[in-house]
Amino acid sequence: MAKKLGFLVNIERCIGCHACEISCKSFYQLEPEMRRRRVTELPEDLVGTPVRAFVSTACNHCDEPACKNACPVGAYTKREDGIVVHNQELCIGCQMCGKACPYKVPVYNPVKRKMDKCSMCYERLDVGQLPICVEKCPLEAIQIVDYNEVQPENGVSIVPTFADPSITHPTTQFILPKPGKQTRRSS
Amino acid sequence: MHDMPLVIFTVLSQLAIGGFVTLWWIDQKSTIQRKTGLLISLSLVVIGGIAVLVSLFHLGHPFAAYRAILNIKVSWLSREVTFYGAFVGLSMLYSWFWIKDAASWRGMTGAVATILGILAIFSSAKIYMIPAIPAWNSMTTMFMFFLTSILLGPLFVGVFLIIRGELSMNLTAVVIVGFIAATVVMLVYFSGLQGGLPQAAESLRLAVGQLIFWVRLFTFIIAFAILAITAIGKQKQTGTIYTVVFVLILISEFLARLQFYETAVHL
Amino acid sequence: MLKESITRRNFIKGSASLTALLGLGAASSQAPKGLVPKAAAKTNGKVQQFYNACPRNCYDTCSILTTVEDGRITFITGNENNTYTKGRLCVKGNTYPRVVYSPDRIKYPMRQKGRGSGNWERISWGEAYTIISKKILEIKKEYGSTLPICLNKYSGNFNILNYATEGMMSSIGYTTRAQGTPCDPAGSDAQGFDMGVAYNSDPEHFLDADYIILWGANPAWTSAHSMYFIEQAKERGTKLVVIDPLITQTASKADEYIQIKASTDGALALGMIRYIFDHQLFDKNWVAENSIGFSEFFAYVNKNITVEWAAEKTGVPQAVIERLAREYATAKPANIWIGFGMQRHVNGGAMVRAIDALAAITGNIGKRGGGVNYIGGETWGFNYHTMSFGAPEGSGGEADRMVNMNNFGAQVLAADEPPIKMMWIACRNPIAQDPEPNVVKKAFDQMDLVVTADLYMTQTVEYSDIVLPVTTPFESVGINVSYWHYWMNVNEQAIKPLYEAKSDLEIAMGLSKKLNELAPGSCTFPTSGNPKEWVEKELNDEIKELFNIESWEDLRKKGGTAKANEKITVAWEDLKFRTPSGKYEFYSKKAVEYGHHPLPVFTEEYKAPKEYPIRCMSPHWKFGIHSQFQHQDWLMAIQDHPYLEINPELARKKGIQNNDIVKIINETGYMTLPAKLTKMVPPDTVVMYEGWWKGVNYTENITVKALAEDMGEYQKGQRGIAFHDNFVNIEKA
Amino acid sequence: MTENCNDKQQDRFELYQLLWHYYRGDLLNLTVREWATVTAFLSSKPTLSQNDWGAKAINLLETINNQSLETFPFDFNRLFVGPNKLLASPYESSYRNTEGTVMQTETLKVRNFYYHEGLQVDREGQHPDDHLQFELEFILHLIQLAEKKEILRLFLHNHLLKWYEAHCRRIEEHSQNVMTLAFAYLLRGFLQKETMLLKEEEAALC
Repeated sequence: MAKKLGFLVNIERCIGCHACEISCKSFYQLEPEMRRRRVTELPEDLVGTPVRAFVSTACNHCDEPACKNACPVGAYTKREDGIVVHNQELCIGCQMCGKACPYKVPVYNPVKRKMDKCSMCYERLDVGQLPICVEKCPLEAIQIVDYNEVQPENGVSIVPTFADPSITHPTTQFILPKPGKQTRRSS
Repeated sequence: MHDMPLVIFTVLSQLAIGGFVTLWWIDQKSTIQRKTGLLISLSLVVIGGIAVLVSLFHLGHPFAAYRAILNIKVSWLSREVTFYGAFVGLSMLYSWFWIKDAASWRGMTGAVATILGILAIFSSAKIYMIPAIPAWNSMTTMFMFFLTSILLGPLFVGVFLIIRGELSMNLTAVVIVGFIAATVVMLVYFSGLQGGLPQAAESLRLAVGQLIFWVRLFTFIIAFAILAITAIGKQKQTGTIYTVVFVLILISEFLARLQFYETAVHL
Repeated sequence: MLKESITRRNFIKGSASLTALLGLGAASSQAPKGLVPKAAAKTNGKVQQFYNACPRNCYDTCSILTTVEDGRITFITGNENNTYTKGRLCVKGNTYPRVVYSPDRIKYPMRQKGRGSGNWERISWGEAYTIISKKILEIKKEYGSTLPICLNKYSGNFNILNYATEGMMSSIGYTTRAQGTPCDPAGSDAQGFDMGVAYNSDPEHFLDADYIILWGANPAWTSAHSMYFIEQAKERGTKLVVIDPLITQTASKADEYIQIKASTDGALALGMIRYIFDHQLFDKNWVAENSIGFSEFFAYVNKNITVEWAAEKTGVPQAVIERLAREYATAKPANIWIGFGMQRHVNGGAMVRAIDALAAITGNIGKRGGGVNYIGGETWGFNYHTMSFGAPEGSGGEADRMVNMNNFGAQVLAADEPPIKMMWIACRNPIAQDPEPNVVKKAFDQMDLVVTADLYMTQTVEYSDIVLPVTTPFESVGINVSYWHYWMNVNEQAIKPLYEAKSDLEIAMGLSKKLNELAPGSCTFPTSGNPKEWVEKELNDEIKELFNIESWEDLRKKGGTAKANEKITVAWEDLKFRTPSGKYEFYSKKAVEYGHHPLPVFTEEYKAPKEYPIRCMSPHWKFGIHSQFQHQDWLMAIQDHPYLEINPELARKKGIQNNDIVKIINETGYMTLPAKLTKMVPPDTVVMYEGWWKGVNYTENITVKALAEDMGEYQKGQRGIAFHDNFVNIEKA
Repeated sequence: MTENCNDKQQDRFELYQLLWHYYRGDLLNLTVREWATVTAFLSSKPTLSQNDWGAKAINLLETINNQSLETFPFDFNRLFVGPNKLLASPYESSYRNTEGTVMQTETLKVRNFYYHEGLQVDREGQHPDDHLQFELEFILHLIQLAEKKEILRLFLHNHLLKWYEAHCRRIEEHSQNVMTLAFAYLLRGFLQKETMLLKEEEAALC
């Protein structure tokens, strides 16, 4: 049976440090505005008590990628293992994939005048290495999971601010934070 | 404003297709002088061609645009490019048959080009009917694209024919029906946005907040009023009236399309 | 050389050659030589890897693996041989390629015509050395000593070889020094009185803790690699408690968060102690065997402290204090980490002593996984060879004169007989980072010459006469250890220094050479030397044994990083305290010597003045260390301006909405910045994160007064600054 | 080659040479009298005097006085040297990648050109190879060798002519001194001519 690789993002562990984002940028030498992975602040009242919570997202390597269907040149392919790869050679920079993706994943690189997105570091995976963001997260909050093999406990497909997963069936799953006990001063 | 090429492309291509179908239809039903027909069809080819050229500016790599037909199996954009490309090609051929004054050939190529044009608009609308952008994701997009064609095409052809005194059909009626339909679609569209996903409501909020929204409504209403009043009053419609209405509605549609792109809020 | 051949050909061919016309020779330019014939072996495509050490003032002090292609850094990541950082860097470390290759770097030695005018002219290193040397000699002649020369250097680069700057100063005679630390002084004194010195356990031992209290510490932002061990422990069932006035990123991860009124942490600790005494939960054997003064302390607590009082004082309900005390006292081992921020108050030292006492009475000190962890220096046993040359013969004065780094401006202005006339600033940005920046500027105004060595155009450089371009870690050699973890990291030279940048060591040698040229014998600092030889001289037998290495070169070959012997990684495991009594001292005569109460008693907090009722805290920021990193483009792309965190309740009272521009004001100064409404801060407090932002002409210190902490003289020579006792008012601007 | 053609070639050479001296910082300490010589020299070049930008540059240079000379080095440093954030970076990579970071791929491409000609920047790795000064020196090297015409054309086309306009724009935006402004106009005017020349050459090749 083919693989279904996806990210498992542990929000419970994520400290919103952006190291995933910046290490990816550094590894791929991306321009400052370009981010293949993006850390976003979540609402303060996410778990009931006020907390600082962040979620790190990249391409969701969807089961039904909207980018792939929107692309007029067929630059997108979904590999056997589920990774959605964008072939920049073919890209003509029409930006339709960026419009079609519910997660705004493909972004325009103004220098190359082509779209750019996370490839789950498939070149690294193919030689037995982990994606940069997975390897470089100081908290080990990002993992790669074969969802055909493993169904992580507590894994959910949606977090606030994240688009309806029924559109493209993203493979990314999240582990939501558990609320801690808080004793706050009353004013 | 980086979607400006798309605004221009969609409006002009829909104008060209609408005009073409009108010309072809009138040509089938009655007679148009060769010179007039040629003039109209050539001007439509020019507009259609400009639309293609402008659309290239939206690409990071315009010279690689030819590759855009590669993914025709799944991509509506590929289909749009293919159908529209074929339409422009056939409309040139169609003009050639005006030069040759080959009426039956004109009829046949025109029929094929009409189908291709309709398919092109259909594909064009389908590109934008995507869940990622709630304001776009409804049948109203489809209606709006076709209505642009119905409003602008007949008026464009009408202006030529009326000036040359060859207007043999009641195009005003077609356009008025178009206006009524457009009004209904607009209302459905706004209420759809209002009652839709938060991003759709946000699109409406953004649109209404811009001055051009009101300019668009104003030009639309004025154009509609001029045409309706002159039609009801049985007053003879002149080239000037047609031209004014056409220009107003072109501005109106252009602004509407601009807002369509600029106020699109992503999920 | 090709350039010359071009020029020669020009002369031949060009009849009206401009070069000839204007008599422009190679000598008239400071430009680099230009193009030369290519070395035969040169090709592109060569890939190398080097070990580097992040030398910034940070708990984590990472070991770095640098990839260099064609002499250019292409990727920087953590060194996997290090089990603390585990091959990962924090967000700031990941931006190092930008730090090195930013076009904003200072490239050449330059002189400013008119301090603060922005009119800079380029000078050569030779000219820079000459100007500085002449000034030094002139001062020495006029005042009979070098005391009018003041050094202000601190934590911008903790590479051991960077102490060459201090060495250079010692080598010209006795000078004035900015002494102390803005960082940890009160807490370090407190631990010094209690245990002899501040000494923390290996942070990797968080894994062995049964209970962790992070007391005013925010490792999620300031020590991401420690946070990993804490999260691992949590996952294994360790309870994580965070006590903080703010809901920090770390507090957001806690099993239990307790919001305390700022500057009352001592009351909470004493309240817990009272409960523990009342319920016989303390370790009688431990205190009997390992401490002195316990009975006095016991009596003090029973007489003066109640849990009700603590609840009243701290704003933490009595039931919570009692539960916390019981949980802490019964967990074995229980670990406390005291953050530096917690002691930046006028009663900071006393608070740390109270928390130490809590750990001591429960017998948690000296246990693996336990302890009261604050800071440590066990691995810093270098030779500091660069500082060993001594004053030259015949230099005036008897010893260096100290001014408090934390009240630098005022003390420089007050210095007399002789006054301070010249300043050398390295590894620091005092105008941005010191309290009362306007006073610091006044002190600068009094100088004849201000020399600053830096990487970027900071506010301090803007206000200097001469700027010297310095190297990044990747362009020089060095060695680093941490004040928190137990690793030693090699720093190799990975690339050539860009432009004309030099390391502090090279600058010291260069200046010494010039001084000796102008006045032989005027500087004892060596005038030449290979940096690798210099770094080898830092290692002595003890440190080599501690890290089980033979040399710097050996450490490099062994993977660039080494951990100290296990035997020192559990603080006070041998229970031999370095106090005068050799025991844990609840009753400290040393404290009395320094004018404090002998016992860990409660000291009142600083009270807000009526006109300025709102506390403005300035904790560390996740995209910067003091004034470093935040200004880099990659980080600016994430957050490009500072903001003020305000509780929605306070904002409502003041009519402030999200993103409104807010004016913060007190008697020291004012600034305006956008508001961010958030429940993360209590309604009586606003928060502005520390940092230097590109294009922003103020820092969080504009309103900070040079208000002293209660302690600091014993361990650091000077008291610290109560940065968090900064009271302001706010209004919508 | 005709005499005329030789003259043109000589003019090109001398203008590149002047710009090279300028970016090396050689002209920072000239006197008013020496500047008059330079201005006269420039006015004698038809390439410049007949070009809008060139003429503007010459006009500006004619207004030089002691005051403008005094602030000239400061402005030059603000634009190209530091210690502040450079207002008009003289490095090609600052314009060719969006973050303006030096020593990137663009720098390597320039370096490869030098290598191809058996050259490298002195103390390579310390000064980014794509500083305008080095690029101009490289052009000076190529321009005098007839057999290097194609390399020169490629280098100009792939490098200097790709970024000089952006560079000039930044100078024009930030310049506070007539000298630096004049040289921005000069660079722009002269390189516009060079662009046209290349196009003519290309057309001739076709």
